[in-house]
Amino acid sequence: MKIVEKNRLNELMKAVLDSGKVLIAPVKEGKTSRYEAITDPSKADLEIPITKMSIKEHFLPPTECILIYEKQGDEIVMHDPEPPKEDRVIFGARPCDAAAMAIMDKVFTWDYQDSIYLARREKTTIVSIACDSKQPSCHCEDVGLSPMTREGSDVILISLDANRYWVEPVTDKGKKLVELWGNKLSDAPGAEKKSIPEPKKLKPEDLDKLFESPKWAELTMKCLGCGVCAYVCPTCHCFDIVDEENKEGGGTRRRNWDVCALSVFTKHGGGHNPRPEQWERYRQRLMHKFDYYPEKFGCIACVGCGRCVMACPVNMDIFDILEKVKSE
Amino acid sequence: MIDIIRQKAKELLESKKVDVVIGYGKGTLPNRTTPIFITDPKDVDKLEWNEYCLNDLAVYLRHPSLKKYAKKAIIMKPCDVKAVVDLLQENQIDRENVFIIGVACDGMKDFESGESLAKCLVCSGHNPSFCDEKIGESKVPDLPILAEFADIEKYEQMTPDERWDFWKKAFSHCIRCYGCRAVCPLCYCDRCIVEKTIPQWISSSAHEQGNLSWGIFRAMHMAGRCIGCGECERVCPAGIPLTLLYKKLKKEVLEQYCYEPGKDPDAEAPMCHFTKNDSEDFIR
Amino acid sequence: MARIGVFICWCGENIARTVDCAKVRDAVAKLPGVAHAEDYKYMCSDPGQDKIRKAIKEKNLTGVVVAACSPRMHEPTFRKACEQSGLNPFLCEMTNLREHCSWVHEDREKATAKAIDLIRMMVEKVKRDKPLQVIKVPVTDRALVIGGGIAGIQAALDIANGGKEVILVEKEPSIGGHMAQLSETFPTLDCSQCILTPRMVDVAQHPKIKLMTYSEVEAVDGFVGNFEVTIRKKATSVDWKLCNACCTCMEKCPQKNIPSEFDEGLATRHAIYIPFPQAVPNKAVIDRTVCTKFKTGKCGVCQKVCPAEAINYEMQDELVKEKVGAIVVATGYDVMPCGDIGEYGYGKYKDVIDGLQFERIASASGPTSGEILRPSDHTTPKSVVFIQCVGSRDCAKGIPYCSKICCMYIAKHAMLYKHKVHDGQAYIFYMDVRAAGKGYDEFIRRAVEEDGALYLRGRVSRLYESEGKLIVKGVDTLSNRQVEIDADMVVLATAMQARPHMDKLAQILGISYDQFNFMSEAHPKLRPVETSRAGVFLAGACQAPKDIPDAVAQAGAAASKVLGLFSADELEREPIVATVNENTCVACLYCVNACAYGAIKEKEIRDRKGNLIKTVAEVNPGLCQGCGACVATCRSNSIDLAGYTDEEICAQIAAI
Amino acid sequence: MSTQTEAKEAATNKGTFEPKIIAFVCNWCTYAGADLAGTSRMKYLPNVRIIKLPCTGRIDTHFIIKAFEEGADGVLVSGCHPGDCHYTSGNYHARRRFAMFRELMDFLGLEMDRLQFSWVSAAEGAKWTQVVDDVIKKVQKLGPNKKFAGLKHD
Repeated sequence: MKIVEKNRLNELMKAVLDSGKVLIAPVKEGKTSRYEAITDPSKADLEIPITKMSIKEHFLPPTECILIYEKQGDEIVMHDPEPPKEDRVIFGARPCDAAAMAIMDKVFTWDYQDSIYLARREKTTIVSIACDSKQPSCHCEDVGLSPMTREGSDVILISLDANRYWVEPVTDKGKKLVELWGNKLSDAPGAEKKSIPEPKKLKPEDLDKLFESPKWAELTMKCLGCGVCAYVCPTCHCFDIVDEENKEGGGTRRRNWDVCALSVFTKHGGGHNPRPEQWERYRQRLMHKFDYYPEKFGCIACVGCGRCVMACPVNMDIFDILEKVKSE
Repeated sequence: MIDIIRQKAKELLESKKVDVVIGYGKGTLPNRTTPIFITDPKDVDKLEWNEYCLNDLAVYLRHPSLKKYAKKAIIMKPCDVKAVVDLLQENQIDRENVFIIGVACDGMKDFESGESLAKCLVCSGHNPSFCDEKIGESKVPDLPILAEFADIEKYEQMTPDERWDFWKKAFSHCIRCYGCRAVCPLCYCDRCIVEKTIPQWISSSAHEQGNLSWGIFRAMHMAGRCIGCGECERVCPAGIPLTLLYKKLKKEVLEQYCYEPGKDPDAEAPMCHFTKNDSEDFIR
Repeated sequence: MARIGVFICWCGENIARTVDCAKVRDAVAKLPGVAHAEDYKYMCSDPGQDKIRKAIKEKNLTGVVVAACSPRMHEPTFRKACEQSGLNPFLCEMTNLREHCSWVHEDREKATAKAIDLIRMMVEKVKRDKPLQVIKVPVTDRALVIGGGIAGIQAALDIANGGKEVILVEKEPSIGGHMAQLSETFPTLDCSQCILTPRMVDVAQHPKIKLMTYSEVEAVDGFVGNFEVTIRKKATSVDWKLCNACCTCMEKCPQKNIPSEFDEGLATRHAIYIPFPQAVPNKAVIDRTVCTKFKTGKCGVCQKVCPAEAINYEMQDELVKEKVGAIVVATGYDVMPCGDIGEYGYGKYKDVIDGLQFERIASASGPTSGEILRPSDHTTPKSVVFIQCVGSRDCAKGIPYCSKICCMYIAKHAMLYKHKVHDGQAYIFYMDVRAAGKGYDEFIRRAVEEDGALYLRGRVSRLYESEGKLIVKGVDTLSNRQVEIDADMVVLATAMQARPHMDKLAQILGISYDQFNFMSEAHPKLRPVETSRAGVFLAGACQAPKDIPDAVAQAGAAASKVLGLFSADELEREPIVATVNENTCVACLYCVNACAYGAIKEKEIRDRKGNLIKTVAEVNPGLCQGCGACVATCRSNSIDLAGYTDEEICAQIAAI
Repeated sequence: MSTQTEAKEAATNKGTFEPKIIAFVCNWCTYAGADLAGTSRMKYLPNVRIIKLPCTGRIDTHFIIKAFEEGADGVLVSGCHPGDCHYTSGNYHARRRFAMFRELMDFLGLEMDRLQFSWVSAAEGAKWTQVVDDVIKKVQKLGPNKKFAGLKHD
């Protein structure tokens, strides 16, 4: 079994850079923190308990071109954008973030194979570091995951003691990376593999009955509908499609993040809105995560990272609200 | 202090003076408070008051989900009251339908870091002036309004290119969640210009051009109005220093038109009034 | 799908010389949405317009761009042409290739490129232009004339004789203005009052004229054809229905030493007074600022003695509202107070007087009954010095402009003086003699040749008193000699200036005014009677210094404009007005403050049961002048301006 | 766009850069002033493209942002002198808006030489030509509007 000294993580990152791969790691910047491509390992901040922004943006960016069209004479010619070329390593993701990608994969592959998304997944190796402390906003255990969930990770680093990580490749991509690291990792036969509590399998419950609950309106009255919860959420994947025309009459078709909790999300061209009230929109988001998604894909669309709880300007706590709705 | 607040809330609800009391309650995280709406006198004990009452509750005065309550009492820090003054000035609420419970404030703290909010360190009014009920008294000395502007000087000293790079980078992370808009007590348009498509003023995509355009548009709409509650910056997941922009314009409006927002509901709003001798040294 | 026609005019050589019109035509023909493009030597000519009319029909064009001269020149022409073949005129726009391109650039290549750009931008606008319908507004065929001097009187009479009602407002107790003060008038030397007073009486008796003296305009609301004016009728303290001008009150009034405005302070009047014997209306008023009754509460003599019992101390100012369709401003002028110009000793020496005071002295109705006597000792002055341009054409101490009438009236004064004091000598210091006008120069010559007025070209440097004489030191620049004259009396031809507070009135009327507070005409050459506000016209010296014939002529012109306006039952206005999107308006009412015309009001939208749904801003298209200030002020972007919509302008920008 | 800018840059290096200036002018004063420049056959540089509006009061500052986004290298905004506004106060309202907008753009780091405001009356044809030439020359010195063109948007 492989282990690495905690003070040698920068070398692992450097190795990634040296191999010509793009290195993405948690970075702190002013009041926020996010996973960002860096060229200097020392920029990485692996101590951040959980970044404000999730790793989602590296697979489903806030805005991306999905189609290019140009005017040639009277003809309109269309072609796909360049697929992502470079290999990437996300180093120091939290297991919950990695697990989120596993959940996202389902929606981008169940009928239409989203080539752009898949290409990015394909070319990215996720190295997660298991959490050994718990934030007040953390809920991974409540959604059937654990601080050491391997779900979605290619390699996972688990703290053995004060100065060593246990390095466990989870996938073939992971194995390749571990090989790349070679002698930067050491064998430590003596070290006892930490026993990893198996996450309790949580079987999705049927929440359909909650749909008509009168509590929604009352519980969500303070929701301002800003949608920040969904933007920071690693599993929220709603998007809007817009065309941006250029002078020459051509342009790009873009995929932009969108949020079911926003009032314009379901607004029709004619002005009618099937979800006129904010509580209906909030209900949609919650039910989508804990009822509709499980129904369709067999897993809850929440990894309990708690970002939404932290980010919400008015402290809407999705777990709290779920409890309160259920408790009738 | 909290007892007086609860007592007052009880009074107002029992006497049917108001239909709801908008205040702060206990949140779900350590130190976190959350907006609550009390309609039953029995519930007034749910009201809290501590140094973590961050929200500017004025945003709820015009909030659709509270429309059903005609008469509202609202618990406010002295700085929050300015937002109510602006709303009155802009014809958005009726004075007689709002009962302002102004609570003296020694400054608020961020619930994550426990550090004092930047705006509180330069606060020019710790005690409420414009309100129906004053509660408590703060002994913390008020700073002159100019103290607010100390931190923009650094940027004014930069070269234009440095400033451009700074803002370009800052806005490049914007994800266009419009959280800034949602939490702003003064962003009350039913249809924001960013959602207008004919013409499409601002690209809805989160790319540098659209993001900066949005930033400029919003800043212009805040000119002479922003009361500096800082909610926009607090909510911004991208950590864009929005208040810097709005503060810069606040400073200019103060210097050029001697106007400070949020003081007097009958004052002439600077961006729809003028004087014949307004400065125009920049015009040829 | 848009089908735009582009018509490029050579304007003979004017455009074609610097812009390659054929190249422009071929380039714009390729633009998306352009269905027709052609160039021609003279687009504005009849065959040129035919090309447009034909193309619209044959190619069923949805919009037209005429790339020619400035829209100021021919926009109406081309819009009419489009209308004739059934295209809404507001779907026709002009690109200014002459004033803004060919005439100001030399590089043919660059000018051509610019021309193509400009047309491309306009094509994109026209694509988005909406057909607009001219706005028809009803007309109240009733006019308001402000000011009862000769200009106001003339305008009122002309309009009334044209068969339309007139309200004539005068702030003094009587109409007549300055002309009533004059002795004779140049160049004919006929008696001013003899020609004026009959007109004053006509006004008083005209069935179509409602005379409101001792009144002032306080507010003007509404718009062309539909003004509502608020007029303050100042309390006269005398019931004019009863007063029969017996003048008993004045004989008895203890306050008898008030300097008379009519006699320019050379005589006195009482606290209760009739300005002058021929006043119209011939009624008494109490000057409350000096009346003992009003100052101390005691007295009340006039009330006791008035046989008609007309005196009423309780009388209050009265605000009356009147609806009118047009307004003529004829508020006249004042003479500049010449006390400011020290070297002439006005105010210091009794016998230094100004032009208007000399008019009173020379007037048969004046304090000396027309006999020339100097104020100090009522002796006949044997030598009189007249000084021209006192304040006029004097950037240092006065005003830069020429007061226009002084040369003439000083010559007149010299003649009148000579006619009445045969052995007297008149000296006239002048800078230039400006006597442009019918019979004017002959008049000056007469003053010099027949009446021996001595003209000295130069300025007066100093004036002082010595042994009862006024010593006038000056220079004769023609003979290059210092001159010194022992004068018995000195007359200053003081500058003509706007009446005080004319800026206030202009603001009430919503018209522009110049730095001297004279009212500004809409166009110095082509619209000299109109103002920047439709339906408001100018007459007389309120616009600039004028003599009587000019004032009367302009009054007639203003009257004809008013009658023209009234000749139709409805007015047509360009439909460039703002509209509010009530769905998105949040009624912050910033727009209300931005609107200079009070055209925007708050409006409540209620359901059938009468419950309030929301309040919004609403634009009154009748009042809206189409400036668009509200549009740019609206944060929610809920207001737009027809003809200049955000969409249209953004399209132009995007087409650069 | 990007290719456009490259072309522009190449041009600047060769010193043949022809900037594009958009001028937002009011109908009553500056547009007429520009007409006068024409009728008086005055000459000025051809890089300016006029967009006519009824009044400076109509000018939404975001027109200016649009202009920069669409590739304008400079923007000129011109209207009636204070007191001369055909609509009595449009330019006064505009003046405040422009003042704040300019402060904002300066604070964001745009070169202020790219943004000129002026009062040009119907009688000031000569002033119009000077203002236009000056703006164009200043912008020529600055080169293409790299800052706005450099903002990613595809």
